[in-house]
Amino acid sequence: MNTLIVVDQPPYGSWAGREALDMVFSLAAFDQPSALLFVGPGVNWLRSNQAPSGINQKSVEKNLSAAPMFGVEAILADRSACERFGLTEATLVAGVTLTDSVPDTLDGYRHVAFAG
Amino acid sequence: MNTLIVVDQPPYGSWAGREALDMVFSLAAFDQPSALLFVGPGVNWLRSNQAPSGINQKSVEKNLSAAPMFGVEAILADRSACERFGLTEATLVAGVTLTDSVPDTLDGYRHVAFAG
Amino acid sequence: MTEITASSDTLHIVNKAPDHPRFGTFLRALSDTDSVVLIEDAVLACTDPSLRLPKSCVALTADIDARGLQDLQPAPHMISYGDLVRLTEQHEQIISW
Amino acid sequence: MTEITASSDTLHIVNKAPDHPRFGTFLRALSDTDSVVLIEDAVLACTDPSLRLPKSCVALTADIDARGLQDLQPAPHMISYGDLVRLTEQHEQIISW
Amino acid sequence: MSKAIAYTIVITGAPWASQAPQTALMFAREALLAGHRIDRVFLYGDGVHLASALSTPPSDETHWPRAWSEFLEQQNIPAAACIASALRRGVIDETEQARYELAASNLRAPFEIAGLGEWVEGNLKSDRTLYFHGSH
Amino acid sequence: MSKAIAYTIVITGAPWASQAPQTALMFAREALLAGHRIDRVFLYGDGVHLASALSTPPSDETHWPRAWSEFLEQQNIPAAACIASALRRGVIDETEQARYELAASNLRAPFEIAGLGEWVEGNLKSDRTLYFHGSH
Repeated sequence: MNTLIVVDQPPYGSWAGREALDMVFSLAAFDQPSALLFVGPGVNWLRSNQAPSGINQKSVEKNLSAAPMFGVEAILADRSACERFGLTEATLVAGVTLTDSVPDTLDGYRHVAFAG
Repeated sequence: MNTLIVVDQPPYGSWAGREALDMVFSLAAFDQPSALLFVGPGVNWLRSNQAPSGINQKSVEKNLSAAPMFGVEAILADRSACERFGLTEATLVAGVTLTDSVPDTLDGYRHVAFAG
Repeated sequence: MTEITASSDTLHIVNKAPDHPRFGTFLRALSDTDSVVLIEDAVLACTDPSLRLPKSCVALTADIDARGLQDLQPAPHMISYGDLVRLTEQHEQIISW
Repeated sequence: MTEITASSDTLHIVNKAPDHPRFGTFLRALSDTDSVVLIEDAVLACTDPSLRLPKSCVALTADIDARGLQDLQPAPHMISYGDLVRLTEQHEQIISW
Repeated sequence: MSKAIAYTIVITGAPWASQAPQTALMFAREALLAGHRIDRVFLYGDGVHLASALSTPPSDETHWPRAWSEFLEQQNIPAAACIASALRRGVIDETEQARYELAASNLRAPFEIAGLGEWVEGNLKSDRTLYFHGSH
Repeated sequence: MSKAIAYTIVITGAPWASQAPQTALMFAREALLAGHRIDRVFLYGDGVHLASALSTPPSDETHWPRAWSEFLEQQNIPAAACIASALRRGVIDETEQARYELAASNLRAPFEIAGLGEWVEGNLKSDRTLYFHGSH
């Protein structure tokens, strides 16, 4: 039963993205096939060189890079949203697969959920 | 020191509009000049015939109609937002003044605040 | 509401106001044959005929009434909470936006 | 940041992401001579040159860095929390969006 | 009627900040009336505030935490608040109170504190997992 | 430096749902460093969760309620949570615990419970009222 967790909130301003990550790691821990999809301003989670020490938060870059190792099958991102926020191959974290069709991506999963 | 409290959240889905009303009533209770401005989906607070018993909430229509009596100086609404949500003279609650320029309206107040 | 036949298409349950960014994401994710239920703030979408909502789109009566949209023209198709349960029976894939 | 002269214009402090409806309301409420500080999620507006932000618009360094926008071109004008305090000294009317 | 269906219900919106607990309760009542089963209710993110034992709305407003508690107890439905969400947001049971040496606990019965594993198990066991989010 | 300014700070965003308590604290510290005064801090709406005595984030995360408490106590700044917002959301002091016969209280010192009149007074007394909202 494959599950897609969708993140559409930008990083640091709210906790929704972190809580989405916890969901997908939890699925992976119980050996459930799962993937992450970043859309809208949510794609900003995927920018490299995040340095949140000035706002006293932890970066999620490390957690994201560990996702494949923990069994998360894919980190997907909406290409048009990446373009809108100026995210290029040079500024995206490693391991992200861009999708050209959000509807097609959603169709590939039995469960689709947001963290909030 | 006149204060404008702005409501941009639609009714019933969140508490922000009710908490904005509490703010303006509180100003009025302390004899501070104050007014309410509804913008964006917030204008939907101003539709007549709200019947929220089916969602177990109380209507704010009565509170709004009592606002002038309590000393709230004006209930303002962005005309373009009203048009967008299909609010006409026939469906607006009584006592609303439409504004054609939100910037001009904001300029008229020393304090401008949202409830959240 | 009349009887609904079983469907392998997606049921979208939308609770965000039409100007919320997630409402836009929902619209882009919609396929022609999907079913849509507007609940909570999303029923305000019924006031805007320019939104490209499918003809089969329905809205929760309790949320329509709460917001004073009972007499809207054209009238939205309205359903009860019980009808919403029946729609979730009929759809295996459900997305809550 | 260089010294700011006293101003009777409005200081807008914006913390919403650029696709948040309130960001649009803020843009419509903006007068030519107003000052703007982008904080929190609003610093993402610096990635979109098509947004009509005034030239004097500044962004909080800590929020820019957190989101990995240090090397953005064109580089936004950046300020510290201390600079933000100075801006609030200089403006009597402040709107937090 | 079609065959009975088992639901897991996830609530991520807080009372008095969203309509999620209200819509979810209306849905849950109708689901049982239609002959279906609710395997469990899981509170996540801001939704954990629904499990506060200290919420005290004005007496003329619906008391959503109490209404949910009564429904869960009457129907004997297990309900849990996610431990990570709940600890951050100050929703604490007696075990966590002892562990972290806090001055009080405030979890409303019959809600329990549990990990995301409860949610994963719900996804696997139930025919449908339904989410009720905040409006933001 | 220009003349000292007195601020009222209003926080409407909750910790772990928004950045508002963090930005507000950074601002408040810098304002004092610049020689200004903070007359009071007022928590409104979801912002009242900042006054929870039971918030327990992981030990490697900033504890915003504790950081705010320590700052307020060190600087002797009065701070209040709006009574209507706080009661609905389950943030309760001992007085309200007794009045409503609740099992516990969970208000973190030095926060107090007060009416919106505190906010109105802040507007009148301070040179500036600054709002720190949630991101939603």
